[in-house]
Amino acid sequence: QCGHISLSAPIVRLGDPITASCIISQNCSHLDSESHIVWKLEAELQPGERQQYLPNGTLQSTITLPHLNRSRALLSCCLHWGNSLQILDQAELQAGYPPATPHNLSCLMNLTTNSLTCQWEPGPNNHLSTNFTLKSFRSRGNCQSQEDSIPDCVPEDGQSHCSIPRKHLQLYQNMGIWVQAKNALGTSVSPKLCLVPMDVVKLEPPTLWALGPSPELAPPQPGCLRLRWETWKPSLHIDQKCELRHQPRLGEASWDLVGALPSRTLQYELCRLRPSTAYALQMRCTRWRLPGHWSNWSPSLELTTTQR
Amino acid sequence: QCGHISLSAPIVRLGDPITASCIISQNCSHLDSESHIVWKLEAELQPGERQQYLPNGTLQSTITLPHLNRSRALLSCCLHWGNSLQILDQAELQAGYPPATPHNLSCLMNLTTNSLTCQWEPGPNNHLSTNFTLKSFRSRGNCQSQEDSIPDCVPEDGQSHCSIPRKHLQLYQNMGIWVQAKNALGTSVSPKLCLVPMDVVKLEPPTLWALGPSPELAPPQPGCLRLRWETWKPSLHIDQKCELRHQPRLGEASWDLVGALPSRTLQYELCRLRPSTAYALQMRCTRWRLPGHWSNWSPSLELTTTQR
Amino acid sequence: TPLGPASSLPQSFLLKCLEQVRKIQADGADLQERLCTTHKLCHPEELVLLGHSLGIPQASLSSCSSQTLQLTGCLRQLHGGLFLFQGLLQALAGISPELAPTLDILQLDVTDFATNIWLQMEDLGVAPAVQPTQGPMPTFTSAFQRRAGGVLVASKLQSFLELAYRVLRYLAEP
Repeated sequence: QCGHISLSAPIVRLGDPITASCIISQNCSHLDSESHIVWKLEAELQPGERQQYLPNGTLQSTITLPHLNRSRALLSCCLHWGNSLQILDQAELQAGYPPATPHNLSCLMNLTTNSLTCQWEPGPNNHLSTNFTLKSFRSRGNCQSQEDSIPDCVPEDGQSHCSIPRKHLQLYQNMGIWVQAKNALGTSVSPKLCLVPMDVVKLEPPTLWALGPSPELAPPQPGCLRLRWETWKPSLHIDQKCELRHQPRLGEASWDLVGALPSRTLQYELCRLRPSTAYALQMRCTRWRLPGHWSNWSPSLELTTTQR
Repeated sequence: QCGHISLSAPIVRLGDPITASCIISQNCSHLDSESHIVWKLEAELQPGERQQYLPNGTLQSTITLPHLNRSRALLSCCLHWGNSLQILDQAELQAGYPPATPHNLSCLMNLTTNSLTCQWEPGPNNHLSTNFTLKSFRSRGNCQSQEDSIPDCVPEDGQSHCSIPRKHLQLYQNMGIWVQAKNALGTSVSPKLCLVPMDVVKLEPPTLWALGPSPELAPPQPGCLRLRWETWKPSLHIDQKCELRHQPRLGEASWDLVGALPSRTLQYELCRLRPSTAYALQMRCTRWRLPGHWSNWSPSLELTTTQR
Repeated sequence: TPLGPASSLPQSFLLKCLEQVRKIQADGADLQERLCTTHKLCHPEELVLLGHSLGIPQASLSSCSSQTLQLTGCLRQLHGGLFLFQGLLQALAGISPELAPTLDILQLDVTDFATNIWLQMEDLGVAPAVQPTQGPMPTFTSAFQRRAGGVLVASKLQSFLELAYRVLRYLAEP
């Protein structure tokens, strides 16, 4: 090799010094006592190199850049030759920070994809290629002891979420979950979550339907509305309680809430409303008496109460 | 095995007969002289079976369905047991036709994906799982002799097109190409194409630009328009000739054509048009003097001629 | 038997060759541009010393100069040069993920062009008896050397193609 750069470290912390040495061998055949190695960082010449001839006739130059302030920079080892500056080797300098601690780790059990999806915030850019891995294990108690481990979940490039497939999950057992971030300058781990997949199910809202007039039913009272609802199909096996909120479509009135409703009813009558007024109704549900998250509010069902 | 069906052929031509035999072994332990094997095709009982006891005590029944008219049907071998009919084995019968000859095979060389994309019409549905394969080879002459073969191109499921990647192509040499269709009842091959990839390049239309007024140029004559154009960037290395067509935007006048234009010009003046009239201009190009296909017409460039 | 000047070369062959040269020139320019933007290696003049130590062979087109045009010799040198560049481009494999697709297309187009010339020589009965074999190729021992090699090879290829284009244009003139 005509010229070869070796670095004190391929990657340093941003602002730290970095030392490089370049050795130019005899087979460059153009070496003479006047030969002088010149260093360039990107396009700027760098002063301060120390040059010496080694016993075997090779020429060595060493330079220390006191503060590497760029996350990427190209360092060239050059030699004056004729009236040109010949590049003999180049090295890519990298600088950055160890990974910040990933935070805001949260997980939801998705009943349609049957996977536990966790997301986190990676923290500020550390300028280096950083691998995030979602690690987890199954545990009997409150995640103090590890029963058996679960394969690492590796997110797609640059993504801050990962989904653990159903086959690695025991839906009703505790799991310890955390995120590890690793780059050339270090490793950091997020605080650990301890959760039971079924307790973090992401419920979709129930579906509301208006109840049309029907022979078996007496017409609704003035100021009353008849409707029915059904929880989200993939969650039919989960006992839930629901909340209904309603507000007149026009005007500024706030939502009124009717709590603790069953997760399914064939016919419900909502009364003490203003007659012949258009109302917007929404419902949400949560797993109940077992722990769970509230679903979002359903889209509005618009019904109008009958005249007095 | 309690019961086992064996078929004369797993797949037959639609309407052909099919013979099945079912053997019920001793370990079904409920066999006695009154035992009687019953055949069901989907849900319908099938008469006409011939039953016999084999020397080793197993019971065998054979049935021939004269015309299998369904492309898919489930044949069940059953036994009366108490007052129920017990299913002991099932076989899926399949019927269809040998593949029709694929036709209308055509290919285009795509300069952006750098692949030769061929498409064909598979012919009528033959009710059976049919594999299509695009086969090709390189040839010196007019595809009579095969130089070296090219790996089969297997289209995605159900697709009737396939793309041969650049690395398998010699863009300026003859290639023999055909489609093979194969299913359980036979194989058919399309007529063979013999082509040179570069002669079937799919050119995108050129791009037209209006030439704005500029100090170096005298203003255009009344009834004239100034424009320039450039061929599609990935085809800049291909010598082409182009055609320009124009028509007044309003009214029913048909297109007027200006032929044999160069593939690029920095400035072109189109005259003998009606003054102060809005015109739509379109251009297309083709590889020229070497063989090639015309591109589609470009989108319209709308220009208005100056007053008299 | 040496060939007379243009008389014996089919017009379509010459037009195809010109088209292929223009394509390879475009591929080569694309590679040079990417080497410059991605790796800041923009000037072959800065890499002459390295080129000497790497020992990148030179392709000659002496039989193609207009004064001493010798068609059979010219076609053979054209093929020989392209064959040499095939080897050099192959030696650059692993240049860098960003450049690999460009290098692949360049290599395929150079190989196609070399094949066309060989087949035409065979058709004219002037092809060498034996297919050429690749001589010693430079070994690029680092990512930097492959990129610097890429700059040097691309620049030599452009000069080679410039000469080839001139002689092919001359041969194609009616």
